Amino acid sequence: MDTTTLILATTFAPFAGFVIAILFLHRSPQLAQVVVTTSAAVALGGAVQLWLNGPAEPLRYLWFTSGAIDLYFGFLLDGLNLMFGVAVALITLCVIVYSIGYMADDPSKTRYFALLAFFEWAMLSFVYAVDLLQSFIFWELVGLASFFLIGFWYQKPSAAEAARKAFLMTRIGDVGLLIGVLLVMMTAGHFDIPGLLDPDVGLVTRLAPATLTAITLLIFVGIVGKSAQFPLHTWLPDAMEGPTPVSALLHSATMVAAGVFLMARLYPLFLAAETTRSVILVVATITALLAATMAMVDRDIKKVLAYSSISQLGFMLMALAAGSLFAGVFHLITHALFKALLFLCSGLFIHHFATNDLEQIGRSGGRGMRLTTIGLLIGGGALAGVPPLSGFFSKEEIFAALGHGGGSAFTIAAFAAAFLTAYYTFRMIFLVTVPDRIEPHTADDHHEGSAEPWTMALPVVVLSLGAALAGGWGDKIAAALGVEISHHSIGDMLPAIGVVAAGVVLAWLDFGRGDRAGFLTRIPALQSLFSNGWHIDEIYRAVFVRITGWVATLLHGMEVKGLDGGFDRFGVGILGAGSGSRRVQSGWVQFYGGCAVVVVGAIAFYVGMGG
Amino acid sequence: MTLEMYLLLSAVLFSLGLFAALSQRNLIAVLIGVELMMNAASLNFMAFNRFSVTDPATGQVFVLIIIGLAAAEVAIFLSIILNLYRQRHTIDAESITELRR
Amino acid sequence: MELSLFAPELIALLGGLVLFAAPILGAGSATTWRLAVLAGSATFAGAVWSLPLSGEAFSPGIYYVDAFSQGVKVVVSLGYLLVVLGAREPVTLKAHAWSELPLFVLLASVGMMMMVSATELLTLYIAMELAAYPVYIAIALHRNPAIGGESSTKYMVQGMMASAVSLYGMSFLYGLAGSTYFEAITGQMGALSSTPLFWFGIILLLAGFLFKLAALPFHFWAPDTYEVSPHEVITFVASVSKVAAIAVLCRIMSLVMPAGMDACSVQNVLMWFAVGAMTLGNLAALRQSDLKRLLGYSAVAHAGYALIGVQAMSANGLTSALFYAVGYAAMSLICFLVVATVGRDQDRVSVEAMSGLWQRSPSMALVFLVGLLGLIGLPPTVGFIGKWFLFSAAIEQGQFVLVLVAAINATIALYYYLLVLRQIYLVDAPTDAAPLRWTPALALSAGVGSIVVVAMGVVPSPIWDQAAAAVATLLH
Amino acid sequence: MDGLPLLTSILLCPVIGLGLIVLIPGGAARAVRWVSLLSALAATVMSIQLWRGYDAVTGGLQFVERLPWVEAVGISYHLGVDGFGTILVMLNSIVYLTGVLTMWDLTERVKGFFGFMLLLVVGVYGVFMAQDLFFFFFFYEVAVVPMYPLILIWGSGNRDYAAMKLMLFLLAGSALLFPALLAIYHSAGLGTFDMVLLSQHRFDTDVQIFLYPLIYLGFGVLAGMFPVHGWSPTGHVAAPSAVSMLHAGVLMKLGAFGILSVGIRLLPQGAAHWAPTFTVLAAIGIVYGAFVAIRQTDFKFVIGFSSVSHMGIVLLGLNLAALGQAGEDALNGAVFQMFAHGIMTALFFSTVGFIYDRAHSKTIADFGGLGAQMPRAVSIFIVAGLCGAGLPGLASFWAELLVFLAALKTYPLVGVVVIVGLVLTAVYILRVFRDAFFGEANPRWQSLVGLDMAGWQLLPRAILVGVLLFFGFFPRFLLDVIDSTTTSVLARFWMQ
Repeated sequence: MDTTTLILATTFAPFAGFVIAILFLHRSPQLAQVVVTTSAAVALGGAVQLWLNGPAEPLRYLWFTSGAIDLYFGFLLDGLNLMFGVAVALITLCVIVYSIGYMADDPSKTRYFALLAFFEWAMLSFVYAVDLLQSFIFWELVGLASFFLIGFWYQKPSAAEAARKAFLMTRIGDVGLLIGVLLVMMTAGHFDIPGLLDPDVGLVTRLAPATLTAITLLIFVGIVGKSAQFPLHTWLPDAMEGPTPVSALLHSATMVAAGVFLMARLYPLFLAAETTRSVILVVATITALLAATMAMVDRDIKKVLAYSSISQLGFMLMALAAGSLFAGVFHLITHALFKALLFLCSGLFIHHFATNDLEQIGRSGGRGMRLTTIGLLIGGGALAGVPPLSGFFSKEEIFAALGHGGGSAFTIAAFAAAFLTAYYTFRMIFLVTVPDRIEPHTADDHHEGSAEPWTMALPVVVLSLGAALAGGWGDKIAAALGVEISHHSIGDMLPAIGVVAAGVVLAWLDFGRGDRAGFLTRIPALQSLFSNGWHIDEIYRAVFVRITGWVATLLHGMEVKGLDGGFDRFGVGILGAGSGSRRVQSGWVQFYGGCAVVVVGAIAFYVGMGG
Repeated sequence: MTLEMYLLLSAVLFSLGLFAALSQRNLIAVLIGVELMMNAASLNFMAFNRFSVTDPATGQVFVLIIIGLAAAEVAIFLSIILNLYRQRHTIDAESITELRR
Repeated sequence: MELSLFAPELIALLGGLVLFAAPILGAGSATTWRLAVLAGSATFAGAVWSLPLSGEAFSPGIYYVDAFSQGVKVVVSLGYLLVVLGAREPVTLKAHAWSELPLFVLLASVGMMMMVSATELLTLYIAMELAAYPVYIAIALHRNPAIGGESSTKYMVQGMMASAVSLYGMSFLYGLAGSTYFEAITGQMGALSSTPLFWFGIILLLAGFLFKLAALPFHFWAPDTYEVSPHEVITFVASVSKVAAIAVLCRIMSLVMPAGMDACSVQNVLMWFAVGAMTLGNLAALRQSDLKRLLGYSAVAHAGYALIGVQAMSANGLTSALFYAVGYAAMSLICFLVVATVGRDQDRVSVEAMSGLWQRSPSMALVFLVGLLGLIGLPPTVGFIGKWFLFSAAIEQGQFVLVLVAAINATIALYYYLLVLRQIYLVDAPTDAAPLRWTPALALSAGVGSIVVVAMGVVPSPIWDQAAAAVATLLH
Repeated sequence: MDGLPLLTSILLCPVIGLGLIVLIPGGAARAVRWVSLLSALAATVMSIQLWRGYDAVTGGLQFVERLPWVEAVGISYHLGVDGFGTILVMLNSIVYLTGVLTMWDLTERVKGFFGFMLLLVVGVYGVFMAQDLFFFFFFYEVAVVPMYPLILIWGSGNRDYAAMKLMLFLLAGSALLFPALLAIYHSAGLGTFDMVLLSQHRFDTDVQIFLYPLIYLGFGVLAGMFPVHGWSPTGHVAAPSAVSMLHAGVLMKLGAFGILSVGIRLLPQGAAHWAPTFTVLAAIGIVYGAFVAIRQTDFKFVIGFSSVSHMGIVLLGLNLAALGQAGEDALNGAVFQMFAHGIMTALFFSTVGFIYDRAHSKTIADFGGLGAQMPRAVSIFIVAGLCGAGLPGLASFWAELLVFLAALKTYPLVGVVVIVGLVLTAVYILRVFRDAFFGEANPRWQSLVGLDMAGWQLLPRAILVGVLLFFGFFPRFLLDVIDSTTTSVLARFWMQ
């Protein structure tokens, strides 16, 4: 098959799946599952085949022309896109298969699978986009899918609220991104990504540094929203209201990584904008640390994972900001695999035990679910950075990158964050696997049959393999990105190993034995600060939400009392003038005649006098 | 007497008639006032006819017709007042103000 | 003397004789009515027949017969016919006067026809009074003399004053020009226009016609008289006599237009009268609950609109004024026909009486709707295009602000017209309300009127061209 | 149909429909509906033919018909469409057709309703086609008038107030237009109202500067321009669904179209002179409308104020076009937005009307979890809402994009402000979603479970959704037609 057919099949198979499912298969959810799974499999096949075929010339189709704008719809097929495309397609297929088990009892399965297919279409189209505006469009559609999937159980008020919050906060970022994209159009006159990145005629050579800084900063605003970076990160923990497979797919592995991907996609621009990169570095570092602290104290397994996603995305951006494309993308890929794995595992727990609480899962006998526990260990190990799992290698690259281009303060911060990561990850693992006591799982449980049906087990196995082995793919990724990498000696790796070990040991001391209380319980101020998410949400509610509310109330009052009331009063005034003028009509005939004759006479006299 | 004097006289007559028509409460008096106004016009016609117009007949004919029409007018007006008086028992202009506003 | 030139008036006068004789000879009101319709038709036919004629009916300079005068006569005679068609049973009239009504209205029509042909002061004066007296009497024939008497008294007092003022003005024109012939006055315009006293006379002369038009400052009679008058008489006053008044105003304007800039003071005066009439009429109508009185105020406002065309002192201006007057007559006519039918046995017709008219008679509601749309000035009626022409003429003279004021006025007016429409279409009819039926004659009359209102709005050019030709003859 | 020119034929569809409806006895509601539907179908088919027949490569005025009307004063029956007219005629046909279908279940005074509705449609078609100032204004008024009875008789709630307010505002706007249009005629001194001829005339600069604001304000009232938008939300709320559809869908476009084809086309310099002022007003309107919408408690008020906000985008685009730096994008965007917003609000009101018919409430707080009870109606509303929020894939995205781009190019600050306004749009739309459709199902509406949209009731909404999606994904089909005219309109600015 030629490239065109392949890419069209890859992106539009999910779209077809979506359309068929949403329009025709409402009554037959089983069929919808089959259709969507098939379409995802086709997409994966296409993506892999494209990856195997290697980079190809971009494809472009004219979408429309307006004034100076020529907008193309098309596909950019270089190493980065092809690689990430495979990752997206793979994880999506895993999640869809997993969902067959996970959502088996849901009455709205068709809608669920249709939305997953919609998401995959949008995400793949975003990944392969050749045109910056096209990227933006699918970036938005991905967000739309996220909105609907977070709010999938829309009858839960918390889910509805979480969906709204996610949409709004990412929208704030999108505004920045949109302005950035339009600025690109204004300065470059086109949206073509290869053209924008071209070293000879691209933006870097054409723009003044200040403009470039402005553009990259605005794009970064979009990334902050999408990738849940400080200060727009608070939507992501709430987004865990969605079904767990959705969290695995959208809110850890792929969609939230879109921001990082976008930065990697436009990397030459960011590389040239020093100021932007320092801003990003600061923000990402804050995010990595901040989110890690929150993950330390939360009891909800999904929230812990969500905070860790935020933190890890911060890691990736740190790497990119420090100047290493490879480190960022490497971590992007490994993170996608192990975080999806972790979520799927947590989903199995949640599905079986019907609770999100870490301690509850442990006490109910979480470790009894063998496969899941192994998956949790592999994923958690990778997240914590335990060698030789994938996360270790990608994080090592990040430390190296920061050492190169970040400055010592950031390196130290990164190590601190890595330490915290290890700590909270193993807190989670220990709470689940070595609980303080086991309360036998009562039989009144809602589930019959296997705790780990094959549809849910298979994806866990696949992703476990990936999470375990991806550490060795560094060379391939580097090759795909076309960058040189240097291999690190064991000596270089020692600090990282040390930090992880320290984290694991501390976690064992706190949670592997005794009363399972973290050291933070002894510092109540911090404990409460962390568990309240540094009060950031409250601050938003107190400031932005309230200000918007005030302004809205003020303007509403102005509309009702001022404008509308003003016009009404004006009308009433005229009516009053009407009543007044009727008084002239006194009914007294001599007054009538007098007025008339005197007026005419006076005027005639005035005119007659030559006036 | 010059033309100006006649014109002045007629103006005075007109004003008096107008004043009567506006100030007298009795509708008959109002009618008389209006007749005075018309007479002022007649006086003008005659004066102009006498002093400044070559054709001697027009003004006089006009005045004669005015007199005739004024008589008709009086007849009509009186009958209307009579009609009113029968019902209202008043011909006081200031009290006939049921139709107003 | 060419008698054929006098044909429409003559036919009408003969008809008048017949109508005068018929009741005496024992004809009932039904017979008289038929005769009146016959007379109206004959007059109308005569007027149409005489349309292409031109010449002077009597001794030179007194009585012009031309496109202008004959055109207006066609309208007046048609108006008379339509009014009489709707006056089969004028219940608000004293019963004994049923058979006299057509006579009075016919005589007034003759007066109006003569008014537009008159080109000499005395003729004009006589015609004016001929048009006035029968109406004075007809109004006084109201079946309820307590209020009918008041209404007619007020009308007549002001009418007399206005005609006296006009007469006084005429005396000066005569004196200054040395002649009562318009021709002579126009001929000496060069000298006259620099004489202030001449303008004094002209403005006084206007009074009588401003009275007929119910324009400021002689508008006071309109609400009072409209409110309580026999429906049929006021239908006539509200429609036909406006056309005649506007036509005479046009004639007078054509008289002074050669003076050019010197005529500006007259123009100014009329402009202010127009503004005053529109504003006062519309404002006062806003809070009116008596429908006929409301239409009276609305008539004042429309007099103001029509004056815009007159005061523009241009061919287009006079044409648009004539055009609008004809259109206004038609819309006013159909409104009053409906009002008269709905309030058939009521002395006063309140807005409330129109409640649920669409239930009682959808077609009557539709006719009224057409009439109101015309009065509001909305397409596809003549009210819209008529205003367009009027305003266009004023803009042509650079009177932007005047047009703005007029247009804003039209918006204010919208309020009270819409309230009437609301009453018709939204409020339910009282349960005991009898359904309304068209008599064939009434239907014919309202139908013709509605068609005129819409047709002039959609296909204005025939009437416009006719009016333009008329004004062209007026201005030579 | 051969022999009859296309534009007149389109115009005649509702006219003939109206004539037949007047003749049908009042009781025969079925016949009235079918006549309306058939006339709408015929008009739609012909409009599509028009759209396909319009040669976007040549551009300019096509399908021209010209008959002298009142020759003495230079009025002629002159119809013709440029690219803008073509798509707006299409828009009107779509809204007309879906409007008739939406009101299919009406039982109260059916004859009158469809009669007035068709009259309104005649007026709207006429405005989009007229190339003569007189007929432009004539049809403009024809379109406005039926709103009064339609709201008054078939409306709900505060309809007396709403209908009167609407009429007074709109005719006050006309009061400004009346002298201004006539002044255009007279100051050109060509003795013709023909807009094509007038557009070739170069008006004196002072005249343009004097007249343009009157034109802008006069038409702006109908376009829901801040601060004279008050009639529009009130009117929406009180009006029956199809009337709201026509009102927001096409009637408000008449205002913008008037500014465009009278203001900008005839008085380009005046437009350019005033554009900075009006740009700011339009931007305020966008943000203001969105803010006020946040605080509304009634579905229709939310949509009403969203219309103020969205029409602000149209007005912004028109003004930016007059400024020239990014004229083509701005004008393309503005006209695109007219179309997109028309379809979108039609969808909104059609759906809200449906919910109202079933639940007899349009207070947001009354609902909650309606998604479970009326999934189809709610889904369709959500599509419209997302379109309002400017989501890509739906038509208005392109419009907003183009206008925003132009705004950024011309006045960066204004651009940023209006783009930030997008967040506010999301705030109020999402609030409706959350409060009314999501959350726990309100047992009060359990009775509605079986009453969701079904069968043919889906038809009008499906058409509208389809149109939104089609042009959301294939904006070319509109933009090419629009763009063909944009260039020539903008050439007016260069010419002088």
